[in-house]
Amino acid sequence: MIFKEYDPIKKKMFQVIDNDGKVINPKYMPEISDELVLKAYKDMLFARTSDLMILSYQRQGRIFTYPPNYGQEAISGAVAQVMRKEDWLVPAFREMGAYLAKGASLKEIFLYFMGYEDGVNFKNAENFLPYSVPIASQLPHAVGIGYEIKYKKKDQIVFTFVGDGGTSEGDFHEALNFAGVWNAPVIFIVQNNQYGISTPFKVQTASEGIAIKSYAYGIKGIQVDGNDFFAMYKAVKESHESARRGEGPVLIEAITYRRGPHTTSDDPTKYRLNAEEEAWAEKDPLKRLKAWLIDRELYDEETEQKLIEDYKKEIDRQFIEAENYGPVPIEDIFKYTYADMPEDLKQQMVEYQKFLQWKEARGL
Amino acid sequence: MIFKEYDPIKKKMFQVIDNDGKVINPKYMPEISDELVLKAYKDMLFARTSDLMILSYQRQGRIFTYPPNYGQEAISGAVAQVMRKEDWLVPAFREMGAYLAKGASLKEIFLYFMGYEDGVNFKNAENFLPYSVPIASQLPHAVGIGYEIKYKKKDQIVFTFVGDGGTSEGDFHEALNFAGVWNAPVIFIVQNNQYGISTPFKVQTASEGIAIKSYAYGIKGIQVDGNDFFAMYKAVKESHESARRGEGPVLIEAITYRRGPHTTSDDPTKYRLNAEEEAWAEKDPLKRLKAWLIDRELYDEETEQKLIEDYKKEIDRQFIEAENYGPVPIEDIFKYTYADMPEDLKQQMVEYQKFLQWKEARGL
Amino acid sequence: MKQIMNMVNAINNALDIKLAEDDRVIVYGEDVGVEGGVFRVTEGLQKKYGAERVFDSPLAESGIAGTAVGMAVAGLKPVIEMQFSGFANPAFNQVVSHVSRMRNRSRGKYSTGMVIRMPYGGGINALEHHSESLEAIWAHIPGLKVVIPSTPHDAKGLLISAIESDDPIWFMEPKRIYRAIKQEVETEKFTVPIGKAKVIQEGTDVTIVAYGAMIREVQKASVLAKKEGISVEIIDLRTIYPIDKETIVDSVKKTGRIITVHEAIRTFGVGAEINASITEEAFLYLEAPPKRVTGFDIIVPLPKNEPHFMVTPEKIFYEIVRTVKF
Amino acid sequence: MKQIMNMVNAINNALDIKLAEDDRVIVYGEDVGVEGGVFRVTEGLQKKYGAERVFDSPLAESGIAGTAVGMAVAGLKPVIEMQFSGFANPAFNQVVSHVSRMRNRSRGKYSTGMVIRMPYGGGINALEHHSESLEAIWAHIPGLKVVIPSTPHDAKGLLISAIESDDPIWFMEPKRIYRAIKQEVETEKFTVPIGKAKVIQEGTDVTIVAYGAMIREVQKASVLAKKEGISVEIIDLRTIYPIDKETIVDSVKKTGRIITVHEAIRTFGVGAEINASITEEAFLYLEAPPKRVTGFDIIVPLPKNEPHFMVTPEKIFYEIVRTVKF
Ligand SMILES: Cc1ncc(C[n+]2csc(CCOP(=O)(O)OP(=O)(O)O)c2C)c(N)n1
Ligand SMILES: Cc1ncc(C[n+]2csc(CCOP(=O)(O)OP(=O)(O)O)c2C)c(N)n1
Ligand SMILES: [Mg+2]
Ligand SMILES: [Mg+2]
Repeated sequence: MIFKEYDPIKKKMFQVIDNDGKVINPKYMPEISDELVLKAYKDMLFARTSDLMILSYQRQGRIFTYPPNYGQEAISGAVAQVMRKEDWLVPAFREMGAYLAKGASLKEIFLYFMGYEDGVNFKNAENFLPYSVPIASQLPHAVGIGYEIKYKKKDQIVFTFVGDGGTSEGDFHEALNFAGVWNAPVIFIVQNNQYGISTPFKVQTASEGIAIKSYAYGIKGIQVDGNDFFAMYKAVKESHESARRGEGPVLIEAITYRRGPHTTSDDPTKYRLNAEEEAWAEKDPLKRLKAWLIDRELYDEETEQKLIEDYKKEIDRQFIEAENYGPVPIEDIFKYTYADMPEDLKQQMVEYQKFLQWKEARGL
Repeated sequence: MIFKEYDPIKKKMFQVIDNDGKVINPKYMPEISDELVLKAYKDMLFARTSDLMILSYQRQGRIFTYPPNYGQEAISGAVAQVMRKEDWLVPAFREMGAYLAKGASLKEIFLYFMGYEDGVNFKNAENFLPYSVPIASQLPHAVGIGYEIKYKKKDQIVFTFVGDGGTSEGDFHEALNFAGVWNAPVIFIVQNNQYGISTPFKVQTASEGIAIKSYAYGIKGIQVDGNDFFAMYKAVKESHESARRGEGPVLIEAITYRRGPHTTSDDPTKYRLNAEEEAWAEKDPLKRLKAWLIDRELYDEETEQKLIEDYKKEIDRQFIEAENYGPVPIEDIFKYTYADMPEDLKQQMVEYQKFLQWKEARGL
Repeated sequence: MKQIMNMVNAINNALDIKLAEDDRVIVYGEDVGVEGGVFRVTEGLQKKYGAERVFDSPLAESGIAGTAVGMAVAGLKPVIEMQFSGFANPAFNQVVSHVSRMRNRSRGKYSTGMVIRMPYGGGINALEHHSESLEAIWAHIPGLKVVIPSTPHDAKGLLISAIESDDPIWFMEPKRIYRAIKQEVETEKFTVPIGKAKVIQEGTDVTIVAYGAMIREVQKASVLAKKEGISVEIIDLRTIYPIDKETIVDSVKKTGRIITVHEAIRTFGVGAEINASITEEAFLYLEAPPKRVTGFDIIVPLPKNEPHFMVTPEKIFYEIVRTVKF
Repeated sequence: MKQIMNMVNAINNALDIKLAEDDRVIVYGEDVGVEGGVFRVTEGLQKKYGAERVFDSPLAESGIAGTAVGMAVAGLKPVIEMQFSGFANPAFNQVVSHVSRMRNRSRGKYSTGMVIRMPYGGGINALEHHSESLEAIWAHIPGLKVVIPSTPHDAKGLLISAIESDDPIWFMEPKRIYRAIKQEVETEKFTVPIGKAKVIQEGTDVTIVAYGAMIREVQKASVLAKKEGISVEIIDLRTIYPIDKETIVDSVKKTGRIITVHEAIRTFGVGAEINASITEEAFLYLEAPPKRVTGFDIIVPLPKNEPHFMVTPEKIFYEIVRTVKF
């Protein structure tokens, strides 16, 4: 239904609540229990609190480069409430809420950004690929999984993420095009956060947004206010149902803003203005959903402070667990390169052990 | 004007004449002199006659793999009448009429397909790149040239070609996207001849044709009957003017049909039906334009037979010239790899000469 | 039962066997379905196994390789075709960044066991980009194994091993001998192990390591050498990575001399690695410097001048003589 | 006039000089404009030369390289940046099929003189794909030259040579020493020739060939060796292709031993080519097998385990001892 009314050709962004949390589009207010909304808000708050904590760990030199989600939490927050255990998640790297929903632990997330491969071998998360760093290259994987789902006639859907910058890559095109031809059950979520590192969206493409690109692939597309939890939830939910009905892929463009730096090594003041950041602060997804909750008397400041305190403790606990993970065996750097390890590589491992002994013996 | 009326979203193909050469869209009949139409027809006839001759040379083993243009001649035929000496041509490999218009000789074309690199060092053709074999990879080159044109404020336009299959490649996407962002004066002509080798168009994409993909890049697009010379001429002419006015790139989808094999090594009966081929024969571009010419008493069968005879002689003359091109110096295989040839490579050349002497001395 | 097969038949037969016995096997690529591939390698398979398992893809190599990553991760066994090795280039990022790394990245949780097969090499009067031999590049990518058969028998046995491997296999088919060599091949299933070279001719004076279409040229060169009283040992490498160094070292310890032969360009080619590692391991046995007979460091010429580029029996013989007389 | 510069300053200075003197020079890539690059190498250049000459591109490496082909053919001098060498992979097809071949294809009519620069290598605690060293792959492509500086001075001189070259130059910057090495560098224009190695330390017992960030490690290893009475000759390769064999051969004729050191993985790496070709040319001078100290044949580990992968002075010293005692 929303796909017709919000056909990208009409250049209308799908919104349900305004910046103050007032419902401005009641017709499309999703049917969702108060409990679920509250849970979603808490998920988003947890993600945000984690992000803030990580920034401070990073400043203390306790974790390496990390890409914060700050300002974009409603997108993963919405996916988190729709995605099922059996669905696949093919991530980029800025969707913490979705990872947690899929079963990743915060500790694992920390481990990865502390420099442990173990951090993406998510122990309790099925059907969840590791983060993908080469921009947009994960999208064809999602389509291949979609093919398998159709071939094996399974009731599964693939969620995959990419940024606005990522839509410029050839792999974005090839993935969406294959998905269209194969009618694969894949939901492509573009987090259009207005920047690819320092590069503003207008440098990425001359098209009117990303949703319209669905026309190039003959698939459904919709532009959504990515900072509006209800709109995102509704769009993801309908996409999920549509894909389950066999109606093929959907391209969701979630309009949002990366309120923080690109990663912990980035300094946005180099390339954007305060005024812009402040304008987007008005549209902050947590702020808006919180206003809605408070308005309905489901939530208050006091609860929030309490939650944040609890979250901080929990986050710190997991962080310290990760910090104490300890060394992994040297074999680990060798043994996952191949299923069937070549002789040569075994030899290199043995040689390295010999060298280490020699080094120790020499006191070097 | 046509770009508005034939906005791809409307799913209307731009046509001027019908299958019998009758003008069905007088409003958009281009202003073009009878002489120019006649010249265009002759260009197309020359290209077709060459193609047919090449097929027979190929059967005689006198030339290697060659991709015929049979059935697609109106597209290059139209470009040929609009493209200026100063404009650039960035080809794929199935646009003979455009090559000849740019100043390539048939002899050079033959040389290439006889296996001489010299065949793409077109002596009398400025601003014309060699054929590009890796599908769609030439498109970004056109955009880079477009950038230079803008940067140097020149009055030039770039014509570039690709097939329907080529639109699936990532480079198609990246090129059109860059062109949109840079507002580069590039005319992208997609020869949608319904097949990429044996693969039918519906396997390439689920979109409604190719022209609609212009929406993904915020550029002008139009779907044209590629077998209708007048429609193609009008579309190319307006695109050229639009690009010269600084209005940026245009995507022209020319609907056509590859009436012959993919290349001389291909056998289309493996993958398509006679009935389909016959239906497209009705829409043949030469047949249609000829009907128009005959109707206006500008042309007749007798003239045609006479022309074909003359063309055949000319073609054969050039073919034999190419056949007698003779060997090129061995140095040629070495000397163009680098502007500044590495010592090592010089050494390899010297060694090879030594080997050849040894071989001769040994009578091997 | 045995049957006369060329390499095209043998590969088709291997695919047929695996498609029949394992429903996870999926074959796709440009024109592999209805047409059965531009070299007819997959002919008849779509008819037999349906368009869900054997089919044409859009013309996009990165997409082909990238979707195969997804299929493999989800549990299928994609066997994809790159129409020519020169057109595998657009898939480079997918292969380097994902095909070869997913197992390592996920600490073994996800595997990308798949086969990427393609015709490669020169000598067939082809257009530009249709004649390259880029095996050294793919062999330099950790996580990938690279296989090149030289006979119908090996092509079948190696391809079956490749499909059954949990590692991604880059499977290069020397198209120049697609139909040129015929051989009796077992029609039942059999495998040839990946990572094992084969001494295909014993000799005492010099070891020649080669693979693919070069084997035939080396055999001809060894006939020329024999007339001069030079005895050549020939090793068919069969797997480019991992290299079966043991077999080569054993041979060189016997002959004291080694020449590596490949059609690919010389510098940073396979010959460099073979010769360097054999020198490391058999230094004291070497009676002459390890040599290479290879293509020049240039772009493969178009057909008129391609013969200059190609490695011929005479070129190999020339180097044999020089090495033995060193 | 001289000024203290690190490699980032030196490269910026080289770009500045060429932008100022040649209006055909165009600098672009991801985030190189407003931000001045993620490593700040192009900082200040957009302000100075305008957004038509120094600018951000869409996030698409094939498009960046492919448009540069067009610019070069039309007469410009593009100097493009790949944000990290691991992200040059999507440009592979453009580089192999066009950047390196347009001159040959057009028989010299069109040239694609351009510079493709990028940070590369490990040791900076980076995410996956940010630490690779793929120079051997690019060096195997006919038509391309590959340059790797090891000092601010060389980076500046080589980059200016690269921009002035009519050949396309793959310019790899060892990011680990972007700011770690400071040096007095002439602020005026000067060049360092492409294709020439440099003996940066004379010695008698063993020749070590290295480049980029490894030079520093080799120097440290040579100090350890010196304590044991081993005299090391160090050659900074500077250009990976074409290799300056003459300089290396001359050195090996003197020392009788060679070790090639690189951070990249071993198999089919640069060390294979160096050692193989030196063995060909200086066989009778060799007193020990040419050896390699390199990364393992694995995917570069994430930061926690990356130190195991990295080539250290101790690893080099270990091999020096073994080689000298052979
Ligand atoms: C192929 C590739 N090129 C370049 C990079 C370096 N890089 C990392 S993130 C990034 C920007 C991504 O922008 P976008 O897709 O909008 O996602 P966002 O970071 O805004 O979430 C770039 C250029 C990369 N990781 N992969
Ligand atoms: C990158 C790449 N992949 C595959 C090929 C092999 N190939 C040559 S032509 C062709 C089909 C091209 O189809 P289309 O783009 O529709 O052009 P047409 O041949 O119909 O003019 C293919 C797959 C190639 N040349 N380049
Ligand atoms: Mg972004
Ligand atoms: Mg076509």
